[in-house]
Amino acid sequence: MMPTLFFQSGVGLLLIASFLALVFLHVKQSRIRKCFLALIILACVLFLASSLSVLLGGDALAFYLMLSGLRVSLSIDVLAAFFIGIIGLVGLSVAIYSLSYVEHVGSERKKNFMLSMMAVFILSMVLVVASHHLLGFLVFWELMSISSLFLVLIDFEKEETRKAGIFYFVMTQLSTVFLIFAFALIYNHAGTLEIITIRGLPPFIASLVFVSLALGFGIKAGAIPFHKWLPYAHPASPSPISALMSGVMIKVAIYGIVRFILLLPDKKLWWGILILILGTSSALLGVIYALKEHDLKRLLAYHSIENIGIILIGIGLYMLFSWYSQPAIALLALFAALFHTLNHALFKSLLFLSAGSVVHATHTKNIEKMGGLMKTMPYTAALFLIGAISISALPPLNGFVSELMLFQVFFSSGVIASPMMTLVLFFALSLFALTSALAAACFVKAFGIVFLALPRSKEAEMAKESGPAMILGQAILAVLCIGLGVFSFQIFQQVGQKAGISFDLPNLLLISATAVFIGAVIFIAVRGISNRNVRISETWGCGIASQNSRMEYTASGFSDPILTIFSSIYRTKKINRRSFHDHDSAVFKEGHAEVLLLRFFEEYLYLPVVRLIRFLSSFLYKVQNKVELDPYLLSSFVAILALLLYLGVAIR
Amino acid sequence: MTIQLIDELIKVCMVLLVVLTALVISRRNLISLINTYALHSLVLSAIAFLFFLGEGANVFLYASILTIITKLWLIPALLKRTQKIMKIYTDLEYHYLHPTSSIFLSLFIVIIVFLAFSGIKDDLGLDPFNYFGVVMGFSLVLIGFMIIFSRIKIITKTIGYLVMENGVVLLSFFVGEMPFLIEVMVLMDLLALVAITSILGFGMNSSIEEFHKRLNPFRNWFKKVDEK
Amino acid sequence: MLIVILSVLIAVMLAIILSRSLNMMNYVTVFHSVFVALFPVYLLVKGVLPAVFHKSRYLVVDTLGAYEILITGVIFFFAAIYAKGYVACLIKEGELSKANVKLFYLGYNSLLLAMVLAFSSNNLSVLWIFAEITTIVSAVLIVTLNAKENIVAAMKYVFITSTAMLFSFIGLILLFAASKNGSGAATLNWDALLQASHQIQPQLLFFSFVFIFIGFAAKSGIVPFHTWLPPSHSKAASDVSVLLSGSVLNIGIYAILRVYALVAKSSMGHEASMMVLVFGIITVGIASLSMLQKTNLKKLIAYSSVESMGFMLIGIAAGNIFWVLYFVAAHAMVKALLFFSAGIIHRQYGSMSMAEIKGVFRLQPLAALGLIIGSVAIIGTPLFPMFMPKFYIIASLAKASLFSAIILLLFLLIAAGSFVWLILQLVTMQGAAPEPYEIYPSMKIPILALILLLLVFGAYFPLPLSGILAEMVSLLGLGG
Amino acid sequence: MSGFIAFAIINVVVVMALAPLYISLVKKMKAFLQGRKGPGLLQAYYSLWKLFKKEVVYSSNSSFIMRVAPYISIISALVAALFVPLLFIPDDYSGFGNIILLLYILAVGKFFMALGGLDAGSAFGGMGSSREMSISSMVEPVVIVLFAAIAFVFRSTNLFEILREASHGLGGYASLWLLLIPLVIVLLTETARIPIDNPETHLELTMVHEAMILEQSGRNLALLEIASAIKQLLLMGIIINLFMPMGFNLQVLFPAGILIAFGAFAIKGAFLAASIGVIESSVAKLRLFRLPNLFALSFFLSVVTIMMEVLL
Repeated sequence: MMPTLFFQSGVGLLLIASFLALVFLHVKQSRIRKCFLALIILACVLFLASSLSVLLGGDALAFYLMLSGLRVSLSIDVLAAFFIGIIGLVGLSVAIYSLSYVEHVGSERKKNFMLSMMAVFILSMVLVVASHHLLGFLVFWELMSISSLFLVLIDFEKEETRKAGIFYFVMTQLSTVFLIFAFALIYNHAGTLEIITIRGLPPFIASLVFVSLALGFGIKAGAIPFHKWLPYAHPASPSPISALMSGVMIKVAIYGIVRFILLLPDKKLWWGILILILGTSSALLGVIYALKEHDLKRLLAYHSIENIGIILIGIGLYMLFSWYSQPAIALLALFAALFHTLNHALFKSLLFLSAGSVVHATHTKNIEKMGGLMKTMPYTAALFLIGAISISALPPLNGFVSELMLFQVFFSSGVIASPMMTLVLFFALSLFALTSALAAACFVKAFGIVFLALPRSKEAEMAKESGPAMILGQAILAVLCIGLGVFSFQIFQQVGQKAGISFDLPNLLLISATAVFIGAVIFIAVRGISNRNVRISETWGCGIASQNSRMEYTASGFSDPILTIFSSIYRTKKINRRSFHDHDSAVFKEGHAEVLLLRFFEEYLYLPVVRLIRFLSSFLYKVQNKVELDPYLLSSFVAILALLLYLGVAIR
Repeated sequence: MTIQLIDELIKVCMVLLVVLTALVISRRNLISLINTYALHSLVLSAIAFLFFLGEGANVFLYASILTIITKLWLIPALLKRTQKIMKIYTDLEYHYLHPTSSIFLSLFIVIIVFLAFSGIKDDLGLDPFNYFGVVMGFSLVLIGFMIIFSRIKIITKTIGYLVMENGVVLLSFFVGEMPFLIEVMVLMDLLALVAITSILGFGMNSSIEEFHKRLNPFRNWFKKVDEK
Repeated sequence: MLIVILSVLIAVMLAIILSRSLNMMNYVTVFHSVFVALFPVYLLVKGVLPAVFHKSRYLVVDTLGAYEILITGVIFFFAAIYAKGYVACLIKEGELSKANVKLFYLGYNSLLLAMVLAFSSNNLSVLWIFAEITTIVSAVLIVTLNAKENIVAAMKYVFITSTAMLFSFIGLILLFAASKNGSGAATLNWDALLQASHQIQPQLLFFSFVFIFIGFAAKSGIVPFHTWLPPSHSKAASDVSVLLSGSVLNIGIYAILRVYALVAKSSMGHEASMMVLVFGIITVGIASLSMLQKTNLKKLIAYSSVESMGFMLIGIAAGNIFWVLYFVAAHAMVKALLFFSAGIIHRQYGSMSMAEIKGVFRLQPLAALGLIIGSVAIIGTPLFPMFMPKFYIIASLAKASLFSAIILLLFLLIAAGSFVWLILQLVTMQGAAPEPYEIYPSMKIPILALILLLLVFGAYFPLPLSGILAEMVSLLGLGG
Repeated sequence: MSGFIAFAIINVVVVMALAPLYISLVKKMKAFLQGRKGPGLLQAYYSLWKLFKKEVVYSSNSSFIMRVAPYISIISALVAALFVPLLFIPDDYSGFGNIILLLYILAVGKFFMALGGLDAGSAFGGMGSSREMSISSMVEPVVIVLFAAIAFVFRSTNLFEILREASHGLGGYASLWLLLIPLVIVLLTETARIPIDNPETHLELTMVHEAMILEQSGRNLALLEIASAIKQLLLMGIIINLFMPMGFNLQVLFPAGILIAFGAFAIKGAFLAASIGVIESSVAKLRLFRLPNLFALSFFLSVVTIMMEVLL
């Protein structure tokens, strides 16, 4: 019963923390905030403990919660425990990071409010995952949306934050709408609200449920084309919150997809294809959009889309291979997706946290104004580098392992009986490979421009290394990133024993050890034979005496070749307005030219809907806002006549 | 009197009602409008009385007497008083419909009502005569509605509402008598409604201070006539 | 029992007429509403329902009636407490002349009386008459304010509802005739009709249902008969808006529900539910789109009332009466909270224009909190009482018609968007606003109490309530 | 395990010994075709030695990335060398040989080299890194699909197994010959040769790889040069052992078998290096933005291979 107790006390601690933070909203002492954060940290540790005990011990926890007359059953099985573990881990490091970060957030009220909402946010996510009851799931899901909305709106004074807030809200509610719809269908056909009852659905309904779940969770996860809220909401919120949202919240959506897909009966082939297409397009477009971003946090947000895509690819592959009854490969794909979920949670939180340190130090999010931070912020730089290596899927870090697993799944698509499908999978494979290569390119850019060479602005020059708590928070994640990568072989041996499958993974520990050994030998050898003189000198600049930051390669310059190659994806619109002094357009007066990047999905998917709604609403406003009485009466007169006609026709 | 004769008389009365309604649609002078309404109600009470003669149910007699008291005397008096206070004599403008188009629309209304009610004719057990009455009653309701939204002045609108109400009463005669208590309460309601619309109508045409002076206490309304 | 009640009522009216001080009138009103609120509680606890008042069975309080009376009593009680401070504010600002206060309280108490009587009417025509009377009295309450627009608004209210109500009366006449043709005994007593409903010609039943629906739909602001609602609810004093939105609107839905219960089991039941559904969806759609025009705070809340009414219709059509009834209570509470808070905002800024509401947290923190909690609650956020009825009703609707469920969800999303916009506006708009307006404590009490109630009912669904709701459903014969 | 250690030592030694040789050989071949005499075959060794003996110059802007990049590069190349059996296949190779891992180990080196290019803050380095990463991301899908095709044909993702299978001759795998062209294109790309890049020039418009390592000097430059030479040799080794397995993995007694294999490999390598020289001399460098066409060609051929395998 200890794990259950751990979990429950974690929930209790978070409730207390959020309540106290709300009560002491005006308190100025930073000590009390430390206490709140200590509560959150403790709760996260408890969650981790309970999750680990389930993962290692294997016994699912089950208990329940009374919620406005509902008996919401909570159950922590292995899947839930895995996600709770992720939440606990990221929550822990984010909370540690916040120990010093929170002091930089605006006014006292904002600081305390942020902590309170953070506690609610973590709590709601844990409960969503634990909830084994559809309504409970929905309740906590909404709680998660609302608390994260508040967190996005922390800096509400800024116009863009408000825009981000409303956008985020609409999208997240749209996702809830689809979930409600799906759950309502399940409830109708199964009769009860336990999640497990989903098994009894008739085929058509199952497909409908699947589509609306895919839409609902897809929106929340930020899969393209429903991704637009992500690049708005992430930059707007404080960095620890971005880390939580990107590292954990969108993973909760992934949890939803996995949970329900595992349960849904009568899986169709096209479900898997749909998820695969969603995943591939998100992965590729996400990274391509990320390449052109120069807002550091938005760049990371687009990478979240990319990684969600990768996770979805894994899930799609799982569905495809299990449809073709290849359970071993399917399971490998599922494990790859789940492992990537964990990995992405770790490295993306790490990246967001270090980006937060950077943004805090330089007071800008624009990477074109950064540079040279390696010297002023060495620890942050090193941590960001670890994150960057991990997200670029380079061995021996964890990001590589999960992508490797996916590659292996792709490579074994020859076993599928349908040749067409095999070809499709190979095509998807090539796109996937492109994605991971582009991600590496993008992070070379991000790391290189932000941390290397000369500072590009005064602020970047004055940047200071962040406090020990912030470093510690990131360091936990960084160590995990390395550990999960290097020890992946050993970990998956254990997992494989439990799950009853074997993973054909290379032993990265052995390889890293070899690499270290070779490195040592090389180092000694080079020192032995080479000239040890070192000279520090100016960078060669074709003879220009002193180098300045204007001569450096910029981020736009760096990504330009790739942008040119993919220019068909980035649509641009050229605006050229000119006015003249005379009628014959001969004497030029003034002009305005600009090249706009068309946001494809915004332009063709979101805005038309918004425009339509706005048109309807203003039309209705005009119609309904008359001073006189008569138009109103006329409307009811017409309605009554119509009803009469209906009666005349209907009743015979 | 024989049943046939009574039926014939009722038919005559109904024709009269139609004519009077057409007059209400097209009248512009408020005084004559109110008078036309009074006549309209008189014909209605006559029909009630004829029903009493034909079927012998006392409810019809009471209804007839009540109609005369309230609609021939009380309500027109109230309306005239309002009209005097507000110093409005004509209602010239129309919204959406002009008298001619109103008449055509009325025809259309009658057809639609005829169509709509044909489905329940047998269920209600109506013979053609009663059915005609029901259709006429309902059409009167709709025509009254039409008057409300096509005329501008509040008094005209009120009269339109009263015409509607007359239509309802007419319809109820042909369908079957309501309990008397209900009829009385409906009439009380009608009175209150006319009073309130008159007061509101006054409010729309005067300043707020004057309006509130009249609004409170109520009795002032019936005492003073504005001398301005 | 009838005598006790009548004597209390007469005493109340007399006391109001005779009293000279404002406070006295207010105390009498508070007493009256407490009495009304306790009356159904007494009936429920005693278990004497249905309570028959006369052998004609014109007035019978059954569980449904008692439930509605309870809601009415509670809302009027809060409004009465609020009125003490609010009326004083209005007089101070010169928006209400002192001479009209008596009229205001008289109207207030008559409205309460008419409401109670309407909800205790077993006879449908009696219900019709009391519903009419509530219209007239509400119109008087609306025009007590010193503003010309109020007269126009009241005028719209009176004309649109009364004309529509005449069609209801025609429907009642037809129903009366139908009951005579069907079962032999002509009656408009609802319980008798329900028992005889299977003998009545279904076409005729449906026919009269359609007409009765028109009137009561207008009464509760169903599109296209809703046009009076936004102006009159937004122009009325906030206190009155609470009564209109939280309580008077319920009459329409209540009557529709009763008559729907008659027709639902007949062979025309499907047509009836389809018609109700269509009206419901149109209502929700138009209302939610209208809410997007972000100009006037009270208009927004008023349109949200229209939307909620439409939602109740949808619930009725979907056959989930249990949760519709719960929704009625939840909606009353939330709407009261919103309008109370809006009243304070109105005092502070002297306008309801959303662009002028700046720095509200500094000036009126309680009102801002009330508005935010109200908005969060009304869009159906979990852990607030509107969530569960919304979910279950949508679930039932999805069972009946998938397509309309999707449409409905999208409309609800739009409606929610407007409220979130409101919240954002409240939270974010900062400005050099005037000094905080001094708010009487009596205006704060209802807001605090309602916030507390919402939180309690959101987290806790009392089991006895479930029994009562189930009893009402079986009373209507609309269960499962 | 001891078998593998022996393999590792032998492989690394062979790689270190032969890699610079083929660099010179290609240069020699190109010089020959241009009618020049060209440098001697040992010139690459001399140059490296000289570099080791020169002092290192760091830019004052640079950070430790600049200092570690060469080491990481050489380490990644040497670890990769353990993945590609050149002379024989050991009995126990557990944990090594995964072709995807091989690719990504090489990518680590590239990643750090690109960062090193940005580190000094010079425009050349930035340009080089940018182009290098663009090209490598373009070529990545090609390589992966190419490797997938190979893996698909041989039903394995382990290079040791693949090469063992291939050492029996390609008789059963006719479709594999299609992959020769993509493999050569990848080889040219990864070793920064014409038509993708020009290793000879320091002309800013055309250089890619050289621009990236422009700021490196002394022993660091030497390490980078060795690393890229090793990379070239490894890719050549894959091509050689896949398509020309004669003499590879002989099951003969220890020293003799190895020596024969070494001899065979050296000759085949020389042949391939000469061919690279011929190719480099006979085509013109492509514009950067024309490269996707070239990669599309090799992508197409890989896909055709897979199609043939799947459909036939």
